[in-house]
Amino acid sequence: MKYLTTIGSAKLEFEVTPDTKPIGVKLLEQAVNMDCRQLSPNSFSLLIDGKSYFLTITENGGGFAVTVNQKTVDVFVQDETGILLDKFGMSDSSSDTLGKIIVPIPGLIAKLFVSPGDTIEKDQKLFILEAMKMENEFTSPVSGTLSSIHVKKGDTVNKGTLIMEITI
Amino acid sequence: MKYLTTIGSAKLEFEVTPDTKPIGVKLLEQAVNMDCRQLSPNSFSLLIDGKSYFLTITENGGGFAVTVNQKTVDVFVQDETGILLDKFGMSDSSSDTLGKIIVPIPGLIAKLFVSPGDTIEKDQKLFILEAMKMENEFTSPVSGTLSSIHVKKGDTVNKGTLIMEITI
Amino acid sequence: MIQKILITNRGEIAVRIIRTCREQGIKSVAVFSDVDRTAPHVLKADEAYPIGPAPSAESYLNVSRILEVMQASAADAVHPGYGFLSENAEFAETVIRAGLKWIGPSPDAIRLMGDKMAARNLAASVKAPVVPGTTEPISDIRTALETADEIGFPVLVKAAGGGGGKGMRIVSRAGDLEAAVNRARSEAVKAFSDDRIYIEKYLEEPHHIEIQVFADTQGRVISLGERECSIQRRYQKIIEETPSPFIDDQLRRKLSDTAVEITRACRYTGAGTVEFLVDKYKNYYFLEMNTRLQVEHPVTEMVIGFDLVKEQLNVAEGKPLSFPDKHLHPRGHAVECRIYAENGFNNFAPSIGKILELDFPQGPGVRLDEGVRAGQEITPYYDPLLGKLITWGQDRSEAVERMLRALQEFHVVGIETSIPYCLLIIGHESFRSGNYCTKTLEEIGSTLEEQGTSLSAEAAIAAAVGAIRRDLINTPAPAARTLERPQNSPWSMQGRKDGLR
Amino acid sequence: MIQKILITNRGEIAVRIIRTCREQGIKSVAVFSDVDRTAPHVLKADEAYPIGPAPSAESYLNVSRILEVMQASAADAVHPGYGFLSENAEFAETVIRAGLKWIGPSPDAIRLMGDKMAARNLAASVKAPVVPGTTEPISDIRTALETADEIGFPVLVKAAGGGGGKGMRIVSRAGDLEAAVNRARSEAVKAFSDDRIYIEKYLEEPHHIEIQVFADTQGRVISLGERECSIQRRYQKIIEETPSPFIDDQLRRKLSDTAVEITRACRYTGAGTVEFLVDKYKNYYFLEMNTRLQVEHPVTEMVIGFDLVKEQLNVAEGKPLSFPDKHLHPRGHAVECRIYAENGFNNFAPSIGKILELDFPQGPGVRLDEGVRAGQEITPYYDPLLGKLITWGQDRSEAVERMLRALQEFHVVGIETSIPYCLLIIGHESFRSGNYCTKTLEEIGSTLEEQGTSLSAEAAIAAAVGAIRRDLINTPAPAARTLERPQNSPWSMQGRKDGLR
Repeated sequence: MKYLTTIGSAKLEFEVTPDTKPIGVKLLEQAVNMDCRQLSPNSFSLLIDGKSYFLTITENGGGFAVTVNQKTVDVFVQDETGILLDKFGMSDSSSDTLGKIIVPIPGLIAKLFVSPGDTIEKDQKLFILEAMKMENEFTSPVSGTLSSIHVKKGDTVNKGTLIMEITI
Repeated sequence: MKYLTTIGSAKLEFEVTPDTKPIGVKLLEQAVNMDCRQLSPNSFSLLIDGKSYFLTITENGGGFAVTVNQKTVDVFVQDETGILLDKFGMSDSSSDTLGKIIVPIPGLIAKLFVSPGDTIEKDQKLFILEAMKMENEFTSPVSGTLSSIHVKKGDTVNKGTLIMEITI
Repeated sequence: MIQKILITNRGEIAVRIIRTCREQGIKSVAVFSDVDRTAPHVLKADEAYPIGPAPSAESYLNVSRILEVMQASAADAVHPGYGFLSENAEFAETVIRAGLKWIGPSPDAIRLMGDKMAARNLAASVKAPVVPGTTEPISDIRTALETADEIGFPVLVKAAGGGGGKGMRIVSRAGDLEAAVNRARSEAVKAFSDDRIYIEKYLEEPHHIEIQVFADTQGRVISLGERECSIQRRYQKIIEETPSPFIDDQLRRKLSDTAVEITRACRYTGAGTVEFLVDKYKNYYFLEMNTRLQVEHPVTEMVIGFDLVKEQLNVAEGKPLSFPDKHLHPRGHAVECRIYAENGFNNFAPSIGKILELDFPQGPGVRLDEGVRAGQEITPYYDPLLGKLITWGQDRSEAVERMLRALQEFHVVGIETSIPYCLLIIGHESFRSGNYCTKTLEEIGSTLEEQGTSLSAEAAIAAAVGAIRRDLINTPAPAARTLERPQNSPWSMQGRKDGLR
Repeated sequence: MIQKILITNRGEIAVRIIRTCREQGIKSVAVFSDVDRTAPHVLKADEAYPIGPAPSAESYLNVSRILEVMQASAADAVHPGYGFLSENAEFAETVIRAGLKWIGPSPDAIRLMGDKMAARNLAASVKAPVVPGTTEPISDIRTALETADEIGFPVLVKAAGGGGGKGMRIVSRAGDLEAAVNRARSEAVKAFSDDRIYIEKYLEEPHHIEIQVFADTQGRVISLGERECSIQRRYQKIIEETPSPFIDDQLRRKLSDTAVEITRACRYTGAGTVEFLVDKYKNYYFLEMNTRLQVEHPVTEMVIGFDLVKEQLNVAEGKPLSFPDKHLHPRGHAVECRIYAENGFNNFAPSIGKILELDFPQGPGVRLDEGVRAGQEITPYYDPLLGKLITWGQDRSEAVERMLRALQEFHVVGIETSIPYCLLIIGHESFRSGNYCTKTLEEIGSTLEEQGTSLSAEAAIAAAVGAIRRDLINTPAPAARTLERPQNSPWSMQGRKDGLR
């Protein structure tokens, strides 16, 4: 079975034989001598042609956050079916979720820099969240128009609260 | 509910109210201020009247092996029903299992000191098991008569193998 | 003799103090807020008592509840650690009045040196150089502007009661001064209920260098050498080392002598730290004195071989310090990385959540002072310091290479930490060469951010193969998988975006 | 310059060597048997290759497979650790012939000192005292009896190729000599295919003291001081320390000088250990030389501050040793406890199984050289050493109290370890006072065994309450419990019996 993996802008295609042990892997028509063992729910040991890698892999939305050499990257995996669906334009678009600004930690909305209707540039300051005695500045991940704000200054918000929405 | 605990020859009776939080415990009519939290499958933190204990508790046959201050003791717990059953002589006797000699590690039977029919004293040498390059001497946990031997010298045995049986 | 110490703190410093107590045969008493019931300091102490809800104001700063624990536990001494009540003169007085030993300097010394203005005046009285600036709090914006013009821009706006970057602003132009003063003031009021603000000269390529001092009740005052603390993010230290690669023996002696004089002048006892700024021309200026054990005290311990908490106990018991009479003979080099729950590549955003897996570095020359355990929930209520990794080496190069090795051995799943960030700083040429100042981190920030997610081709293949393998675990029957794939949740997309940039 | 080292070992020593490699920027290559695929040395090395089934003879001693890995990995040096192939002169020759650097002494030195008789003769040639006894292997039992009578009972029966208690017997009466010689011979044949046996005087209150030596290719030979290794169970060391509380400066100098002379006489290079027996009258006798890095080398590293593996690499590269020219200035005191998978209260029976939970000690003055991780299966195939805990202190008392503190911090679930046993030894008056010899452990054994399961009333209540709480988890509806209680399995009863006695 073919697998397409995406790390940032890099794409790697593998031919995987999952029912052999160790799992057979081919990259660019070259067989890779691969031995992967799960050590704990989130840790794996991987030997590729003798090289030893200790990997931490957690699920991260549609993909996996993989830590190798203390660097974490997001890896998206598509199998044959997924690749086909993509070709026919049938995969789910996620652009509508990119503009949803959600806080990853609880805290206090200390300052709001923008108002509904504002044109927002990528990396523009949006608001300040006070948490752990520090002021945390949140910037926009996208460019677009601010369609709504769901909090006001002084609000205490929980982790995961939707703060504002930007239409791309 | 009453609980009787046995550690070696010591017996402690507790009055426990399991549905309150922290669980109410009374020892010798004295209420104990007790707060017990599970930290991991086998680890617990216990605060008794302010004193902090870190406990490791694993199941050990009918009871629990509890490690506190790096000392491990076996604790047997009987609740009210168990105490009653004991009073009426209805609890299961385990004397028949005491005479079954089982090896806790795999190894090689290097030497047998006894033969079927022998009268066995408690702590008498029974056999030597070679494992991890060391000779491990096994002694009898009980006094009695050796009823059977299930191995011979030179046998390689697995963990848990029944080596011999002693009738008490 | 002290029999039982109440530790009014949490996290790694509480664990650190418990360890010395245990080695000294002294009972330790921990206090804990509701969310800290199963935190390491509670598990490791001999006794532990609840002191209230999660917010510090209702627990670790809740003096009346702590007084109750003092009585209930029959402790005969109090160690405040750092932060929380450690530099609160009133609390120290309360402890002493209750008949317990206070493990720290006298309330008078705490009060005197806790006031930046008073400390500056005291330093000036022993002819210690201070950074040019206001000696009185700013009353109005016009005087502020005049002073700033006099000492020259850029200037630093600072809160009198401040520290750790709180209530601090750099101002480059006169036009920005008023806003900066107002913001610093509002932060200062919030953080330490003290609205006094002053202005000082901002220095060129400044180094943050501090001297560890110790004084006993016999009148002996000693310098234990310097710590280089110039690697800072958000005005907070993240990497420290000793000796400083920047200063020479002559400057070292001058800083030590000045620190000892200041310590003597304020009739100090116990452990203290005198902080200096040193500019690129090796001019040095007294900054402030921290009247407590410092977070980064372990680097000093590693090279001098003495347990500073043990010495604090000696002083509290009225015993002389056990340092040798003449020279201290520090040995080798020590580096410390603070392990914070934060993402160094995302504006140091704090990271909270449950620690699912946790393995610490081990082996030769490695010390870890930890305040967390596997299974613990990291909450947003307290300082995000998870622990400190300290490495020692025969020389600076050995200590630095060992730090790289040790950081690589960490394994933390469930929260983000400063480990990847520290690795890149330590590995960066500026740090390796020892040629850095307090501005370095800002300058190399974007380079580090780029390196943060760039993998070698080999490592990328490993990551990809690992992800495929992990994917196979999720979906043993690959064909069924795509249909079952869950909708991307908005929050996980947020994580995704962070990871990719 | 060495670029890549193949480590022909496993467990803590392989991890130890990998750590120095990483700090030196050298790639490390691990080898593993089938059961060791996920062992720490495989996870931590840069590369790892399978070398065969679990039994050592088919994997870690499988020279032809190891030669293949040498080629496949393109390693340019081999570090054998201790045990396995470390003192195998033929293997060392093979490595050198293959064009790789051998990190160890020359094959000739290994061969010479590996033969107890030859080593004894060499020692005698430099006038080092040796224990009175046979200098030729025993040919017949009559000569053996004559020799024994001559030197006086008790005598020690030893195997020429032996070590670590294997093939060793104390004989108190002439009548037991023949049986002892036969048994030692059969063990020796099995363990090292060498049936040569000799007899020597058994000493009064003997101390096992060894000198760490180091020699470079420039001809420099240096003593790095002694290690006191008298705490032994089953003739195997379990606790070591330096300096020895037993010897004085004069004896220390004599032992060092003798060790250096022996090292020079056998044209040694690299790290070696010269072992002595010292009796209660401070008479000392050369015992043997170990031609490799010793398990307990970390206590020396802790007080001298040098990385001995790094120095081994220096010597292998033909560089001079980096120890200072004159004095070494050792600092403080270091103690090591070997953490074995064994039950100290049950005849040191090895313990195998899966490590379910694992937390290591941390904090000031603590070093852990570990060879296991949580989740790992401990198999019966190899030495049961899980790791080594080393503590350092300003003086012996600090190091000892720190060891007690650190041992208490261990948390291991799933297997039995020597931790409880070490705690009791270290806490025992004989050890605390420093007044112990190789017989002490035997003498205090029963006392320790009694202490092993005796709890204070308070701790017993805690254990009981914990067990009740655990019981409630098993049976949320208490009434139903008794009926569901499983039959006691015979094996769990066995465990129960062990725990209670």
